[in-house]
Amino acid sequence: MATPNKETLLDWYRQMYLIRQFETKCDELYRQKKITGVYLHLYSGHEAVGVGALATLGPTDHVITAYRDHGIALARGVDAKPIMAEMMGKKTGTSGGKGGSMHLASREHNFWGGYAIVGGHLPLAAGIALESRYNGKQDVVISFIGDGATNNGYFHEALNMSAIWDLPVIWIIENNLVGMGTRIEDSSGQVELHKRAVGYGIKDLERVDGQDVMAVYERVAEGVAHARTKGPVLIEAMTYRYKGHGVSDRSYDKRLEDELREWVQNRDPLKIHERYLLDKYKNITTEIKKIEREMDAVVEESVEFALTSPDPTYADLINNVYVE
Amino acid sequence: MATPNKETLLDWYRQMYLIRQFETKCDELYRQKKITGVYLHLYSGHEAVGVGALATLGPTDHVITAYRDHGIALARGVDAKPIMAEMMGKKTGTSGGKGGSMHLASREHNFWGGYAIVGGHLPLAAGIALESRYNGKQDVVISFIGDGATNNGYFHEALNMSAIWDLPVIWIIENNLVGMGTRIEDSSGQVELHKRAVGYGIKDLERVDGQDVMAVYERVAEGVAHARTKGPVLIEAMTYRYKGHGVSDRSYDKRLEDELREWVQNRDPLKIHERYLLDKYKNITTEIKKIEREMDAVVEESVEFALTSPDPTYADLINNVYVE
Amino acid sequence: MSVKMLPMREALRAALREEMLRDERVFVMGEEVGVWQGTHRVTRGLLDEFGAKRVRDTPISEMAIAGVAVGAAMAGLRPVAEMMTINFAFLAIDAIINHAAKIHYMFDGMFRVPLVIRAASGWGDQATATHSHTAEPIFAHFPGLYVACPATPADGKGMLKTAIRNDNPVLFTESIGLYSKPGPVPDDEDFVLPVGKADIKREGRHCTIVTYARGLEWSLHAADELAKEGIECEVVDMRWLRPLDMATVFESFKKTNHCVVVEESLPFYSFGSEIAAQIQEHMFDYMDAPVKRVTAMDVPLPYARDIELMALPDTSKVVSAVKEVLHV
Amino acid sequence: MSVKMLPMREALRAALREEMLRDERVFVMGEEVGVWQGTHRVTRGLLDEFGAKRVRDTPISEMAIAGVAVGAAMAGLRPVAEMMTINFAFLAIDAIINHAAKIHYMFDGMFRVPLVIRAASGWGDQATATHSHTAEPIFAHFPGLYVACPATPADGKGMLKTAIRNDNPVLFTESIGLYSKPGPVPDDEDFVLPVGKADIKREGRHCTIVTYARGLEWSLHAADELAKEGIECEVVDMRWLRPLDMATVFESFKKTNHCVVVEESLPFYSFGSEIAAQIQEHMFDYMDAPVKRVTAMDVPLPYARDIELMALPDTSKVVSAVKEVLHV
Ligand SMILES: Cc1ncc(C[n+]2csc(CCOP(=O)(O)OP(=O)(O)O)c2C)c(N)n1
Ligand SMILES: Cc1ncc(C[n+]2csc(CCOP(=O)(O)OP(=O)(O)O)c2C)c(N)n1
Ligand SMILES: [Mg+2]
Ligand SMILES: [Mg+2]
Repeated sequence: MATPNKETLLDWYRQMYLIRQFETKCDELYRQKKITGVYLHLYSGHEAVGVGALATLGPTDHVITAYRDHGIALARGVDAKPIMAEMMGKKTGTSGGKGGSMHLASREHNFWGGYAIVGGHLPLAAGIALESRYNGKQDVVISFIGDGATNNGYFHEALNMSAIWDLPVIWIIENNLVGMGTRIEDSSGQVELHKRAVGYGIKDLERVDGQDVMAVYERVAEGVAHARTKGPVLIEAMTYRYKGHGVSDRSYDKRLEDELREWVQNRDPLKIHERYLLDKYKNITTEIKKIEREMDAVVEESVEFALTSPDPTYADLINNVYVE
Repeated sequence: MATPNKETLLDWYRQMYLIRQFETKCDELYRQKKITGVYLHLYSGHEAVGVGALATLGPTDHVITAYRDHGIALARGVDAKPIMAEMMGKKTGTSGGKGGSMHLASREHNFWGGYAIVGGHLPLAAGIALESRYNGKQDVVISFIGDGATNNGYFHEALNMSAIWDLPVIWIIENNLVGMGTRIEDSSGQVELHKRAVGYGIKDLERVDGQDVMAVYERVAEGVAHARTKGPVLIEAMTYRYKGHGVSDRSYDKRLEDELREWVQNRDPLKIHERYLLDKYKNITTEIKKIEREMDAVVEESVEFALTSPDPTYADLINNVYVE
Repeated sequence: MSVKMLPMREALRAALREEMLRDERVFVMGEEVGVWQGTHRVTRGLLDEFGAKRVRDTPISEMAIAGVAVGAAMAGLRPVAEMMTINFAFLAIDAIINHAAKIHYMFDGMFRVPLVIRAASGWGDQATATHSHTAEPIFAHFPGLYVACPATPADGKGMLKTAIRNDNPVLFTESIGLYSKPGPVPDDEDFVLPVGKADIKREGRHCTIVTYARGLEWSLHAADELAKEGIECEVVDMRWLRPLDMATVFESFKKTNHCVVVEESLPFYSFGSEIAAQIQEHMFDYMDAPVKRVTAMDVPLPYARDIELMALPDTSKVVSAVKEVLHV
Repeated sequence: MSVKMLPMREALRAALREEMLRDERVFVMGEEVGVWQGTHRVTRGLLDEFGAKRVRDTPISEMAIAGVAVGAAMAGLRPVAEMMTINFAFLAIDAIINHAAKIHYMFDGMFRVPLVIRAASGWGDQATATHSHTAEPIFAHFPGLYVACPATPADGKGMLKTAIRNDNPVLFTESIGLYSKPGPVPDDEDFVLPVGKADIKREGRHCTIVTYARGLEWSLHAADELAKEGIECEVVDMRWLRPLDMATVFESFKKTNHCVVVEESLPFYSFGSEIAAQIQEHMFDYMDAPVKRVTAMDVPLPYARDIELMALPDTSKVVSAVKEVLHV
């Protein structure tokens, strides 16, 4: 595993910054009722997990996740414009406006989507990995999992099946300590979730600091190497959500303001990575600022694109129920 | 934990012998088409697990299991007559002939039943244990689980919930190495099933020789003590089925004749316990033979009772759909 | 008996609270029912009042939520288990139909399962295909279960209390679209409503509209509009999909000889199918026109707001259907 | 085209085998499909012929069986996943209706799910309440899925081949009561039958009997008996519960003006409900009598053989129903 060069390290910063700005903008648009509906789950705070993990993949590898999927789509290189259009339910959205925030995907990026039924995508991940093995390919699948989702039957059945069939899946738990409002101590008899690996005979790659993009990258790269030729691995990335469970469900988090402040101040993935860059490279501030301005523009353009895009029509309502 | 006295040890032999004879008779009756239907799963080979485990319980404790339930009902002290009547679908059966072989139960024995959906009874066990805790009782629940059932979502969710709520359940896996025809190596990524305890933070009481009634008794007693005041435990009892998956599904087992012969000859629970008794007590042969004759008579009476019992009628078909 | 104006969610909460006060065995369990105060705020305040023993937050384990509740009910407690939405109840459908609904029968009366499973149901908020089910007719296919679907806050309170006191398993669905709608609710601890009794929410003589839950609102609005044109609709709120009170429907139909069925759910093998089938079977000689059904469109439901709303039944669709059966 | 007499299970096996030979992407997975040779022996011999890569035994993990198959299908394989019986498919219903059936729509055509889920369905062998479902009408409630329910070995073969070649998810149910019944089967690798096309299995002019799967046998026997009395029934085998070929039913009904629906499943919110509802809605002017339904009795099904059989539809119940609608 080569140590990432400056360009790569800056690119990670770029991705994380883009995600942060994109999510902040979504939040704003929701409050302005330009994004509507009841579900919008922001990735702010989790950026290093998605960016670090996906940095280990090649273009023919695969990614799948739950409904907290904006950051994953962006980190996988999907254009911000159709993503934002999907938030607004536009015809130009990644899913033609029919999937919404929770169901982003891009076939050409092998990003198989966000899924809203907790745990529902885990067997899908195993199935995609099965195709890789079946056809003698070396491609792997990264499947993200919420901490809350690990208590669902899908988790158990999918991980076990990946184990007996030696499927190339890197199972990454994004442990942000909470489901919607239920703390992990109240939802899991085993709070060190990576320890569940032993129940399936899966390689346990333990906990990693999910706020440190470099740490995530290194650990996941180890997992990818194992998965390509051997079988599944389980990694638990410790992270935190900044914007509550979803934009319409924030009230409860007020109680956790201190905890949130602590993470934002001392464990913010962007700050940690920026500090790393500043320590490592002289005079990089200008480059960072430039990237930030570029990404601000990308987000603005995406909003413009989405706002001016057409709505789906009745024809869209009734088509693609079946493949004809 | 007091060492069992002679009377108790003989009683275990009595129970195991009764179960063996009862099952042998069921098999015969099925071939004679006096027991009909497609499902009849015999407990032959497993006797020491059920008898040893249930010996640890008091009358207010609880038991629940899957469809391989005849031996559990008998070990819990349910009269052989209504059990046999249930096999024949008679009105005098434990479930009025409506549940059949897979759905024996006895409310007065706190035997909550056999259940035919694999894994389906596991959350029921946790729920029964919840009532005990809720009402400040000390009663525990023994829940048997097939090895195959441990790969089902119910297992995961129920064990986890028992852990977070410290429910008094002794989870006992009856590992007979196979589901219907699927070997444990092909169904579970972790073949030492007790190791799944760590995934739930449940006390792991490891593997025990399920053919040695004394070993089962001791290990389960340890589990019961833990469960009464603390929380759930997991035990894996290694055992073997003698009569295939069910009476209508025997063909596949032909391939395993050698394995079966090995278990029957060298690890038979009745033989092991008989040898133990013979070693420990002089001149016990007569007592053993007497018990055997008594149990033969119990089985014969049960058949007589069942054969002469009335069938349920149309009134039974339509009643007890709802509590009126 | 005094009456208070309460939104549905508060009427339901009052029922839960009163029954918890009345009977120590009643407890609430489910995802986010406690600390989070309930996803739909129905259980708000209950954790503070009753404590963690009786208001139990669970993991995201629908199979176990339903299954544990079945076991607890068999053992003598009276659980009210919440499925955050009926969409997730699919993960628990085995525990509900194969365990809750069958255990009393399968053991010939030996065990009882006095269990209520509450589930928010319905769509129209861009929740998308997997989160937009109104699948209560599917559950009502299975004998052994009762299925309650209140349309007004008063019915919500009275039916939930009935469900909790009843010794059978009840799937109790709550329309998401109705949670905030206010209505007069009897302030009486013993206000219970009979199991399986439909209710005539408006009398009329030209056409019977058979509906339940959220469909009631569209139906009553349609009846108002039609009344302006001199068409008097009788609106029958079924309230329970099982047992199904067809006697009340037939009584009404004998008078009106015309019927429209209105439901928020999908068209095939659904509520309207059963009502129409029974009317033609038992009321054939009274039929002046075929029964018409107003339902969701037969598509998985999309996110984009405008097209989603096109798929939803509404007042104007009910008005058209009534006019169609009356040939006006 | 030569024809062989084969029992249903062998006709289905021939379809599987031919499609596996034809297309490398087709594979079989499920509980006991391999080493054990299939619980119902449909997959017998396939492991030996095709090896463990293409005949995959799974753990008892219904959620994952369906879900993994969905993922594999999305990625380009063509899985044929077996649910040992439809009873266990309830554990997979989320994966089937929320994932298999919705993914094509939810991502607006980006992904396809060319998946077949086979499930044995039906009852009458004392399998008891939890193991006696014929729940295919419930699955057919949901758009995005096709539901195939063959009644004859030839249809079994042709429809299974169609299902495997089709790019949509198909729930394919196989009546347990039919597995051993023989019938003539075309010995042709390209014998496929169109999706959603009903079939008139017997012509007649007095009464239309609409049925599917195991109901066909009772219906044909009833038609034979009735013919002796001069009553000629037209028997329509729907074959697919989704898409539902009502055009064929209506065509027949226009001729007969009478209809009986026969199904092995439960009465409420079911197959008969939908057929009767559609007939009265679209064929009102042709109706000489109400549509009558012959179904299982509305009870969880018991173990004891005699009372179980009382609950099952049979030929005599169909005969009576036809006479009732014809007023003879
Ligand atoms: C099967 C199912 N049950 C419940 C829900 C409602 N729900 C949506 S998100 C969520 C919490 C998930 O928590 P976690 O897996 O930790 O993911 P996070 O939101 O923290 O990223 C719940 C309970 C659902 N969508 N699906
Ligand atoms: C949910 C479900 N899936 C499949 C089946 C069919 N089935 C009945 S028993 C069985 C094997 C169970 O094996 P195990 O748990 O090891 O118990 P054993 O028979 O060995 O005692 C299977 C697959 C079922 N009854 N329920
Ligand atoms: Mg979380
Ligand atoms: Mg086993």
